[in-house]
Amino acid sequence: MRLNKSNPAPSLTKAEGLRLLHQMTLIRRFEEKSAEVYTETKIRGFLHLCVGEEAVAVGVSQALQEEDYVLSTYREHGHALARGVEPKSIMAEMYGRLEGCSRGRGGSMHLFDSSKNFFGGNAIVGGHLPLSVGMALASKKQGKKNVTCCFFGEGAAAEGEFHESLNLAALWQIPVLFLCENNLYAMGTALKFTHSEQHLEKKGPAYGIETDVANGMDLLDVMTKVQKAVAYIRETGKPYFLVCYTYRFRAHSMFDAELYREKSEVEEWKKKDPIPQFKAFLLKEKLITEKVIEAMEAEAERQVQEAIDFAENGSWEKVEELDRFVYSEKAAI
Amino acid sequence: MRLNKSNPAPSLTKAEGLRLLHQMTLIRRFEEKSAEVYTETKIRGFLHLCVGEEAVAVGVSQALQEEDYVLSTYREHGHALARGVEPKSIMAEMYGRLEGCSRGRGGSMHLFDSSKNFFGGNAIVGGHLPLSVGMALASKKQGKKNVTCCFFGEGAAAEGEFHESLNLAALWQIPVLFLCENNLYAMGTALKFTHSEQHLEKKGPAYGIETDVANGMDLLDVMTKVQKAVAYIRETGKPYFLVCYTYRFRAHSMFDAELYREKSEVEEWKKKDPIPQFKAFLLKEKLITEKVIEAMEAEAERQVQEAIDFAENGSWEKVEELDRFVYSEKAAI
Amino acid sequence: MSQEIRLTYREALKSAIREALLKDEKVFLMGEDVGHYGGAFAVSKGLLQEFGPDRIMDVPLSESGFTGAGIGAALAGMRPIVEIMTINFSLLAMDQIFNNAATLSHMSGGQVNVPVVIRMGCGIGRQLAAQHSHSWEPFFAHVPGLIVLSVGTHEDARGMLLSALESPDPVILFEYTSMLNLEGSIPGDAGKVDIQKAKIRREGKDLSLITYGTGVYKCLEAADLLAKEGMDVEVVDLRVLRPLEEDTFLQSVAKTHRALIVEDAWKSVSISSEVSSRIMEKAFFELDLPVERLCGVEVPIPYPKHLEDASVPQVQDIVSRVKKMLKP
Amino acid sequence: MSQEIRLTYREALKSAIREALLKDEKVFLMGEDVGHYGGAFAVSKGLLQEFGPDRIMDVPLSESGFTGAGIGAALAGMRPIVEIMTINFSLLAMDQIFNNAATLSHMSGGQVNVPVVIRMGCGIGRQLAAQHSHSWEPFFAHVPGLIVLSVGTHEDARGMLLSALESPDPVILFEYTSMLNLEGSIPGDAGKVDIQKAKIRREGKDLSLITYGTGVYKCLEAADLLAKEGMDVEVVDLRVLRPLEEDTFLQSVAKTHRALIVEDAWKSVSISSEVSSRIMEKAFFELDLPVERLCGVEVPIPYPKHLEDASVPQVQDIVSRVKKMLKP
Ligand SMILES: Cc1ncc(C[n+]2csc(CCOP(=O)(O)OP(=O)(O)O)c2C)c(N)n1
Ligand SMILES: Cc1ncc(C[n+]2csc(CCOP(=O)(O)OP(=O)(O)O)c2C)c(N)n1
Ligand SMILES: [Mg+2]
Ligand SMILES: [Mg+2]
Repeated sequence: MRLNKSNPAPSLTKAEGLRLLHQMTLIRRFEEKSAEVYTETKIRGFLHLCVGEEAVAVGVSQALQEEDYVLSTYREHGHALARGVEPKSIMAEMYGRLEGCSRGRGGSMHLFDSSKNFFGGNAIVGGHLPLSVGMALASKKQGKKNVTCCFFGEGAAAEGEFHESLNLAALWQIPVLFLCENNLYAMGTALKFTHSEQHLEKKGPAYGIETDVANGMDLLDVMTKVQKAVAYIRETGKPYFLVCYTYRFRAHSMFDAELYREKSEVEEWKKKDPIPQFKAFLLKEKLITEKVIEAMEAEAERQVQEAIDFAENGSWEKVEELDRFVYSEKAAI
Repeated sequence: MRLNKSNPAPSLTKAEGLRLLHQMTLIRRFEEKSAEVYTETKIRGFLHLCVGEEAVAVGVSQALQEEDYVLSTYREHGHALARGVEPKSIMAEMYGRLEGCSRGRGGSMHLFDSSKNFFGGNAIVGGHLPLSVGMALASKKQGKKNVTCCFFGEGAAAEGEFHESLNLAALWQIPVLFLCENNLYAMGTALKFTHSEQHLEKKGPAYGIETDVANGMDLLDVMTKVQKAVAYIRETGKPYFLVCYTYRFRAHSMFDAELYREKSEVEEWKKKDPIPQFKAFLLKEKLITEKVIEAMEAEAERQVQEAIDFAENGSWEKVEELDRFVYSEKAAI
Repeated sequence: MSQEIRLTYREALKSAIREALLKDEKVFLMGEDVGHYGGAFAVSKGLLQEFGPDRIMDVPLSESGFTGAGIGAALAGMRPIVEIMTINFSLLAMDQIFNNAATLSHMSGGQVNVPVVIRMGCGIGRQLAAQHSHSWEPFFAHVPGLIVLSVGTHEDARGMLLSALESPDPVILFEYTSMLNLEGSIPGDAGKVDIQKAKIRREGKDLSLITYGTGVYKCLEAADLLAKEGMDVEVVDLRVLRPLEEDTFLQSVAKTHRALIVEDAWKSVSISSEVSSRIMEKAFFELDLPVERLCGVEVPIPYPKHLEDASVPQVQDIVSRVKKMLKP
Repeated sequence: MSQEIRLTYREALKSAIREALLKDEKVFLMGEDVGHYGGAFAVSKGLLQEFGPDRIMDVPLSESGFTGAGIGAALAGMRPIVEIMTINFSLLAMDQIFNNAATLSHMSGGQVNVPVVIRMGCGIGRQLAAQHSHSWEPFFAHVPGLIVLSVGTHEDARGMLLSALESPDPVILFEYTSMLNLEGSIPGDAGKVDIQKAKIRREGKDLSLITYGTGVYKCLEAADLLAKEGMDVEVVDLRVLRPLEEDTFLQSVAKTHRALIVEDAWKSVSISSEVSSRIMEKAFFELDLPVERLCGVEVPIPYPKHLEDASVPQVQDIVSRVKKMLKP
């Protein structure tokens, strides 16, 4: 993918366009399937879906490289998939199987894959922001050139950890991307009840942090803004705050009656669904054909089914192993 | 005291000028004496003096009324004295005597006087900010018209509680004055190591909070700015953030070798000492005479000595009473 | 005594909140999602509509801030009920609860008091994994200045909040989310309960099962099973974890001469450690057997059902352990 | 074994930090006022000048933020020593320590580990009043995933940090500020110590004094006084509060048949509760007397010296209690 200088939107090849659409589609199908098997009680606990927010996960990931670190929340299937964590190992994790990426011990909220530098799956709102600061600090100390990308919601930005983390990152001048997915709700609490200043992008400058806003329903806009952000971080070694405006189409979790918003509001946002939007763009630009789309969708479907089969056939950790990993099995260092 | 509309500086009567100078002088003498008796081990534990910062304590208090609430830090002798807490009862508290304002149980860091609506003396940095928000919230709910004034240092503004408290206060539109005494150091950590954005006044707007700055070494400027702030709060019921730039002339506490700043820096700031400055102003404006000053200083001296005598002759809580007040002795409500 | 009514634990909790709001206009409920969402666990569903946003306050994610605000409002004469969505998030508010709520009265020489009630959803068993399955009751039980209550029955779900709201001191109220849908019977006119004493939930003579929270119904169930096999165990519900009331369990042990303490929390430095050491100190010569403890396995709770189940005492574990103790 | 040297507890702590910094460039120290101020208690004085600001990092007041950053840096391969100025402020970092440091290894199925060392100044006795005199060791000792060490002697002040830095898991290190100026003797080549076992600090046959932290020297002093009166007590320094090593104290009790546990922390739900209940469970039939506990009075610590002294066990209190136990 190249950034077209005169036009801020990235210009895509056919292969890139397909890959991006495929990623978003895979996430969507993967999550819809998860919800389905949840109702069959194959997945339990909390399940938070990002349906509607796929453009952020996919858009951000394009600018990241293998050695970059990624940390996320409990709503992280999309981030993990876009990061390249295997659908099979994620689904097995949600099934609680030994073959899951966290050996089944974490479940939906705690996807970890250190081979992909994907560090959770963190379920205390705001709790991973300080971790991301520490990881970026380590990179600086080690002379590594990688970026740490920390996803969190607009609700998390009200926690004290947001304030402390942004301040530390700016003081220490470390390469971290604070990626706020502003989907307008923290569970059932609307942005206006969460933040006295609803333009979250006004918060970055209060720490002297470079800040920008992206339309999280528009893959190309996310890609452009993240590209810019990551380029800035790599060049200066300094933090960056990027707010992506987005929306979740589904409930907060599987326990949510959605009393706090109007159906019509959801319907309005669905019109901005990033997947059909991007599909239309590719078709218009003749970067894709209906036939290719069909094949890609079938492939996504197949991958999801493969993940389900893998999870279904997974094994259980032995009860005798219950207390493993309380302390590390790595040798003393 | 009247606010002169065309000129932002308040115009003072002789009596007012004397009273203000007396308050600052009393605080100064009281603290110097405290340090003295501390070296005689009559006072123990931590002792944090505000020498150099008197104009803030005195200036702020002028705008407050009896029914307003005041909360402060461990560096609160000045705030307590300016609030009208008896010098005797403060000194006795620091001596640990039963006659102290907190029955001797709190010591220097925990001066409480509910008859003056003075709610500590709080020693966890930033920990009283949420309390102040709650007190102001109560006032709003009760339809009271009082203001809650919360003093804290610039170091405290780095804590998550600062962020959460300002956000809550702005969301709830409650009458609280966040009064930041920016004395450039948090213990031995200079402002530049504490805040990535050293202009703390840039933080208020990030919460949509009305914000201003005062010269904390200039009593008249503090009075003007606080007057304005409190008028705004009383009128709108909304919070306000006021940063007073000031300096402590003495060590952070009695355990501080002051390795972190140059003597010359301290000397520079001493030239801005608010007490001689205000004295000179009063003399220049012919609002006071040397003779009146002399008498006032003698009176301050006498008050301090009276406080010492009172404390020296105070009594000790009986050891058998050790576990009183763990639970309230007030009847169930 | 009026007729028994049947209701869920959730309904009992909710009816108490509602009654408190109706009775005293100084009472208000604040917490994340207590309003528009209807409460994370639907305990406060409908209350926003009934009482309006000044009495049912949704707050931003800022546990330290809003818990501290609740404490401050209590200082200034209000009667706040603060809901911390679950005990897992209470760590973020620990400083406010321990350094402020618990100390202000003492530190001020008795000038101020802090009549705040802080409710938290507790317990494990819903496959929420390590960060959402903590049982941190022991922390709160350690700290003087707090009154710490554990809601183990429908009776207490109905009554403890009402009693807590009469205390001049800060009360921590543990509610157990796994019990919310559980039906139970209480008298139709049930109301306030004694919040100073433990309670014998079942009389027995062979052994004392001492527990609290979700342990209560588990122990009662175990006791029923044991009864069928001729073992007659007594079930003591501690209820008040601080100040821990010891007379009730000491008397029980003096009668049965054997005790097993059952708790979901991790074993080390727990409520059961305290109960065991009190028995050591004050009923040692009554004991026919050493006191035993059946607690949570010391592991961050894993997600899969079979491992989660293995992490905390189940009814069958209680039965087996009691049998082993009674028939060595 | 090399010659003994005399040094203060502070010097011992400092020399360990210095050695660690010299030995491993992944090690760095971060905390409030560790640099320019010279350390709140002068433990790190001069280190900024020697090692520079990248190794000795002053941080803003933001306990949750910088402790979490230390955990994150450990995740990413560094070897941070985080200093939380005093244990009183650790409540603000509890979420990071308990929900992150202690759970990440388990939650990720063993993929990551958190080699961070978190040091805190602890203890009471300097008239700092309620908010600055907490003894919250019991909280940390409750939480699996952590290694929790209490520095009760000069030997451990020198060695525990060095050993902690070899652990792949998060270590909490409690240092006692009232002991900083205390002189003691250690071998000139003293270094790492065993951080898995408790230690008998004095042999005796009549009674076991089990303690940790500031209790160690207090108990040794009491033992000396008791020896003069013909009572021969053994002093067990627990040292490792989690995972609590029990063999040492169980063996001691098996020898002396009597135990008194001494602790500054409040009594309920404390380390001594745990020790007492372990003895109940595993050495009951060895006991000639019920185990007793001498702990902090359950009160937010008051400022005046006479009340503060009355709040925690003093040497004389230990002596009297032992006498009462031995000569009933
Ligand atoms: C500290 C903490 N408080 C409360 C919760 C319960 N909770 C889980 S998700 C959530 C809302 C978070 O909203 P936001 O940060 O906007 O992320 P989103 O879910 O919208 O992606 C809440 C309140 C939690 N997990 N952690
Ligand atoms: C939460 C917390 N962390 C650390 C401390 C130790 N400490 C006491 S005062 C202080 C500096 C505070 O600086 P600032 O807020 O600027 O107030 P100042 O002392 O300058 O008036 C520190 C670090 C504390 N009391 N509370
Ligand atoms: Mg959101
Ligand atoms: Mg300061």
